Amino acid sequence: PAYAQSGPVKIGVATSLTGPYADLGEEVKRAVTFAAKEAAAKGTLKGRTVQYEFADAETDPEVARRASEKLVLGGYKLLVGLISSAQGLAVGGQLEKWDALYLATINKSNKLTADACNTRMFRANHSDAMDMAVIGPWLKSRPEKDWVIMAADYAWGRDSAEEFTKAAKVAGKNLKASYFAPIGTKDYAPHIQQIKDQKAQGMWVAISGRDAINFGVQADQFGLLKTIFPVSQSFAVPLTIKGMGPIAEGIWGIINYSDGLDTPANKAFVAAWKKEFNRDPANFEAETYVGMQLLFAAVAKAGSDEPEKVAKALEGLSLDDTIFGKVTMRAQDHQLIMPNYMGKVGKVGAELKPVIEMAVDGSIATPAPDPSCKMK
Amino acid sequence: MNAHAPVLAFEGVDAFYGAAHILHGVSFQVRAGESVAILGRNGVGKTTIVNTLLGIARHGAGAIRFHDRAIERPRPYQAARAGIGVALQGRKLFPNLSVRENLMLGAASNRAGAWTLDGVFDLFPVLRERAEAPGTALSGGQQQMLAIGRALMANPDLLVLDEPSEGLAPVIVDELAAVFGALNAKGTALLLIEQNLSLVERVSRRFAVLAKGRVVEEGSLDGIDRTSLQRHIAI
Amino acid sequence: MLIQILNGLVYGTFLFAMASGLALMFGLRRIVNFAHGALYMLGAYFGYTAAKLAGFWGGLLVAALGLAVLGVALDILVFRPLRGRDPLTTLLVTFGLALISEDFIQTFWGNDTHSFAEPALLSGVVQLPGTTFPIYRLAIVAFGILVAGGLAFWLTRSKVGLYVRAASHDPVIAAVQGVDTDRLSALVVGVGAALAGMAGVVAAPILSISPAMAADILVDSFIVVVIGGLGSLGGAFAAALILGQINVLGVVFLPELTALLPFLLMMAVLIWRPTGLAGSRV
Amino acid sequence: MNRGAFVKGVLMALAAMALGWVASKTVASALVMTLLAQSCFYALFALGVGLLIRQNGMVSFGHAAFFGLPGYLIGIGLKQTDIPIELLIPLVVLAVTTFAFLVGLVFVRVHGIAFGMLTLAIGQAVYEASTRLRGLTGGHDGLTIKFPRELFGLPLKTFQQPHGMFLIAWCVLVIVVTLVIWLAHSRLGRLTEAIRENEERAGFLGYRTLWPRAVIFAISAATTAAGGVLFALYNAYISPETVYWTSSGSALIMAVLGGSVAPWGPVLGSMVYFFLKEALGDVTTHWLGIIGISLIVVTVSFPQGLSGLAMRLLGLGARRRHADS
Amino acid sequence: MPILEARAVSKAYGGFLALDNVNLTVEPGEIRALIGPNGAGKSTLIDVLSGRARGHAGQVFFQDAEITPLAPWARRLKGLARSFQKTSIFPALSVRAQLELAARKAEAGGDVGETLAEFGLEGVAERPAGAIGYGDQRRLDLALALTGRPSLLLLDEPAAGLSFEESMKLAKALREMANRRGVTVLLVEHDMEVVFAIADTITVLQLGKVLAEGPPAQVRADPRVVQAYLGSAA
Ligand SMILES: Nc1ncnc2c1ncn2[C@@H]1O[C@H](COP(=O)(O)OP(=O)(O)OP(=O)(O)O)[C@@H](O)[C@H]1O
Ligand SMILES: Nc1ncnc2c1ncn2[C@@H]1O[C@H](COP(=O)(O)OP(=O)(O)OP(=O)(O)O)[C@@H](O)[C@H]1O
Ligand SMILES: [Mg+2]
Ligand SMILES: [Mg+2]
Repeated sequence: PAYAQSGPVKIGVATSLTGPYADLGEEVKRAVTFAAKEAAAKGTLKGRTVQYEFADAETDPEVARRASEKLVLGGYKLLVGLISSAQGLAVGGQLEKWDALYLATINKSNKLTADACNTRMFRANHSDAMDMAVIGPWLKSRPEKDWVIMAADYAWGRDSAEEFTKAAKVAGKNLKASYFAPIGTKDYAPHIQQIKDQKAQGMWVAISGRDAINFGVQADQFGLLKTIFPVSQSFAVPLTIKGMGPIAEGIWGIINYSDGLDTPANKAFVAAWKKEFNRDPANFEAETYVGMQLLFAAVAKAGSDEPEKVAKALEGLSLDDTIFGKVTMRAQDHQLIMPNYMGKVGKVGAELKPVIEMAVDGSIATPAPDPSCKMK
Repeated sequence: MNAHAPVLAFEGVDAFYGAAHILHGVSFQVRAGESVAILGRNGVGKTTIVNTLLGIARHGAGAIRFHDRAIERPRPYQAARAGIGVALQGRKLFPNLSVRENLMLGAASNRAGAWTLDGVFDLFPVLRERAEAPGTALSGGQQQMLAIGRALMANPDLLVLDEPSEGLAPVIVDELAAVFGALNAKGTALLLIEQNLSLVERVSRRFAVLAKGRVVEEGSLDGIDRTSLQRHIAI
Repeated sequence: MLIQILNGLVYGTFLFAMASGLALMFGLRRIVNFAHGALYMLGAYFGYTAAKLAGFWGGLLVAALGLAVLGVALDILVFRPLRGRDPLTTLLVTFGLALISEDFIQTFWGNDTHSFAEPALLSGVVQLPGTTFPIYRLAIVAFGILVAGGLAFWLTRSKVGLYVRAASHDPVIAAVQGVDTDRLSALVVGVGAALAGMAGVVAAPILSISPAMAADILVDSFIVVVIGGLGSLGGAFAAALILGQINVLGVVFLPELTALLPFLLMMAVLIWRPTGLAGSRV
Repeated sequence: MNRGAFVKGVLMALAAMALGWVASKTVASALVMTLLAQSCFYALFALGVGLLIRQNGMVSFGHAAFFGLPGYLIGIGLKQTDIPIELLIPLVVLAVTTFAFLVGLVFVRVHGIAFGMLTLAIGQAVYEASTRLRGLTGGHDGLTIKFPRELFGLPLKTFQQPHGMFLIAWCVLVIVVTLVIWLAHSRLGRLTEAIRENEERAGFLGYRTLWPRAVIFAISAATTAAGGVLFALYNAYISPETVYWTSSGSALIMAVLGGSVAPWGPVLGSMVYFFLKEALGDVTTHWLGIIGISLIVVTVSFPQGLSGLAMRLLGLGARRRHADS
Repeated sequence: MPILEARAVSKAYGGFLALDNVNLTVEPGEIRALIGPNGAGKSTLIDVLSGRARGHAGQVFFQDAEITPLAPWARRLKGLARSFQKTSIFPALSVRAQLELAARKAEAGGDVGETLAEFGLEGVAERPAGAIGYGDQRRLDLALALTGRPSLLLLDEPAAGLSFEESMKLAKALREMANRRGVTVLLVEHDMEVVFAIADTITVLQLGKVLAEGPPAQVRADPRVVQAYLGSAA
């Protein structure tokens, strides 16, 4: 276009540099720097360089809002990196006022692409609804009859439990009981004891982060993991697997990404990543990386880094050969259509990793847009 | 023990609370087996003498000698271990300790001697009766007995008593006079700060009058009558 | 249900082990130690690193010794100079120390969550009527009771205990009686810190370790100590056991309220007895 | 307080407001303005906490409840009722104040750290409610407050742009600080100070000791709630983290940093803390440790807090007259 | 008609009966001394009369109205004030500020400057009360009770810790108040010089019971009182 800009494309990375989510913040940092470097090398941005600035969003939505505002006022109007969905939502409401854009790569709450959706907010990672979409087909194939649910007692845990309950009904399973434990629960013994008493064969676990590790370790000490078949939403992800150690082996779960994905793009990505960081990419790293690719592609397509134009360009944007294969940013609700997976923790070489056992195509894995999303 | 060696000597001592200069060149001596009374109106600095000795008030110029050794930077527990037993003004008991424990604490300086728990209980039988009660569930006078008893438990060479008769029934004051006399006789030095002159007369032989932080009068109590003593103090 | 009562006992004794150091320090120094969680965390990390070389028991020993040294230093360098200052000052200073140690941990051990295996000797389960129970949890009960018994014996039967209680009320007057309160408080803060550190290691096989663990236990420790009556170890023990049972009962019967139950119990106790269960004497 | 002092106070307040107006006109940077505006919210928050410390000698670990409740109540009120916002805001502040007063009547019987824990319990109860009543509060996702386009005759934008909000928040802050100073010199102020020192004796002098303390608790909650209202207006969003205990903790730090020598101490403390943290967050991820060190250095070297230091530097020496006799 | 009356008052601490069915009647304008061995229950009686002690049996009347259920502040507003054996002041407030506070609730206003002068506290008026000497604190305690001339004063060992001269000054001041303003005084005191100098009537308590009551000369001569309490001070 005539007024094609020059100068660097400015990306504001508001993420958790300190506090309990700082490990995820590290992942964001790695993914953003990696993607930027790659884009520069490949010339994705047609000669423009990428400049990114970090700001600490801690764990608090209010701090996230403040950090993002600061980035925006400093000219970094393309935002990425927030960890909790609440942070994403807090920032989402301000985007228009700030004339900024936010691309979520970690926030999973359906709300972002449902009633809170807006023209300036996009999601390039798997939403909770996408995770749950995998469960139904998979559950039918399982022999276990009696199930229990163990979930974290907050929005995500409750939603996950609800979805699982529905899926179990459809699959003709018998759900014996649901247990909820507050975030930060230290002693899961009373829950574990109750689960044992139910004598179910399968257990749906919707606990994340440190709580997941504690629950896993304690359940193992009580011998629970030997007598029940545990499946999880984000209970067995690389971070928690590392924390739990050998007991994680054999736990089933939804897998948003695995470094074993059999696409050419992924093989190249994993190799380059290992070379750069001397470790395997984790799920949020991969998703953030894809998100950054999309963002850069949109800037290139718009020929501008003005948020409004980039947002327009993002709508309906498809990338053909990402590590997930073909992905498309759905215009109706700004959710990226991508495949999702199911599998279990297994040994790959000497290492424990989620290993994909079942892949669900993006068309099935990405449920239809939520009717409550009205773009404005 | 040499009856004439001073157990405690203040030599031109200045003392402060923060920046407030309270004692100005205070000097006096207490010998073994002797009781010296410090007299004076309220607020002249009597208690400050005790606090300086213990290191609670800041010690400026001058020297404090105990058993002929200068105490440079007095620390409360060192004073106690060196043989100074104190019954503080206002009693300062431990409400969270029983009467018995309050007394046992008095023995924390680990000095052997004649005073034991039983000895104190014999002196103040009411304390034995209420031995397991918290230290402050006692009447005011009983608390005073406990404070004195606690100071005795240290088996001190020098017993410092800051207004020990405060709040005590006259009969008990009579008993105290006898006890202090007996202590003196056994060689314990006594520094007695008192408003109750009848007790002073019965216990001490020498006195020093303090006014505005200075010793303004010193002398023997022999042959001084009550009114002239009162006049000395009132200056 | 009996098993659940046992679970409550495990949690209760664990709470006590965690909070005992706090009660002890408050008892002697009247210090509201916001760095208590940090001591617990440092103990866990020291232990974690040492355990890689010397096993669980080595880790426990290193944590105890390391924290004891740290505690003594804390007393000499921080608490002693602040003696006589507004309690809010110490509160803030200890809070500052907590922030610093969190940063320290993040810098040297990173943000990851680690787990810490129980010693082989105590791993596995015992068969109880109708179910199995992890041996390690019984060991926690033993540890909690050992700490409680040891402290009770120390504080009520030994002279040091008497001195501690006296100095807790008024250090200057205690010193006048011949108690070297400086050494005493260094000792007590050292012991308190060592207990916190050991608790960190003992808890680690159940609660993974991470830089957030300090904040996690801080509030719980304060609840235990406040319900018990500040500075009272007996009260803290009773409070911890009650909280342990309440936790189990809550999970089983009132799952909606489990997170609030400790607070509700605390409110009830404090409104009934403003100084806590054993508080009348302080 | 005599008339001269009263007039002087009013004049100083007016001057301070004028200063704020000039600042909002001359400082172009939106970044500076937004930070200033936000620091005003926290200044009000900390002012409430500091007031409680100064007058009642009570340390609250749960004031975040009073900071966050207004946002929730306004958000819910706007969604569920037709009460106009101009009425809703005062109603909400009144509700929070009344709630604090009633709670205070029970809580102020408890002293020291135990009182702090009771307030913590209230704070956590509000936190739990905000996460559990998802229908009303949005749970962990937070609540977006849908303000009408116009409030108090001003466009909503005025409240949500840095420059506009700064001026509003600054004026509110100045007014509240003036009131707090006036309170400290009022009868109630002097009485509660005495009760703080020796509650029993105050009773024997003929004073009831319970309700004055509860009134102070309520006033302190109202002060904090004023900050909460501004916070809600500016952000149009509130989440449970705002009422979490760590938020109370930060306010307490601000209040103590500022010191209680002067009633306005917490304002200074919060501004310094807020800007220090902002500045550090930019240069290092070690801000935690640096804040910790600064906290220690300041509290240890300035026993009377930053306000004590400021008064010393300004030669105001409030407590000097005690020292020289 | 008595200004103060205690009817069959008993008070127990745990299992220990500190007051055992005590009856006491005080006439307006008199100075009544309450003496007795340590632990006899004198302070406890003052506590019951002033409303500090709770959970006792019996009734207390003041100016013909029953005040048993009233809290201390309500009694003070009726004109019943007290001082404390263990000084009870406001350590961080200046001496002047706390006297002002006392004056504000006092029925007769009470001029703070006058009070300061009367109790020799001018020199320390601006200092926080925690940093003045013990004797000053005792006088401040007394001044807090006396501010505004309440109609009944309950004084728990007001002369304790005062020098002889000060004690006598205090005795004189009390006598004057009783004579000129009709203030009634009930005082507990171990300083017999003060007691015998000013008391109109003396009540002797022992082990929570009234042992003797009467004019000073009579009490002084009572062999039971001498044996239990007075000793050489008789
Ligand atoms: N809080 C308490 N708990 C238990 N016992 C108490 C308490 N207060 C006082 N007592 C006991 O009650 C009795 C009466 O005490 P009280 O203080 O009334 O005596 P008193 O006559 O004032 O004595 P004194 O002249 O020594 O002050 C004493 O034996 C005392 O030990
Ligand atoms: N902690 C303190 N800080 C500052 N000044 C003090 C302090 N304690 C006492 N003073 C002052 O020091 C002076 C001497 O006090 P001190 O207590 O030594 O007097 P005293 O002779 O013992 O009087 P009393 O007979 O009343 O006990 C007094 O003027 C008093 O106001
Ligand atoms: Mg004195
Ligand atoms: Mg008495």
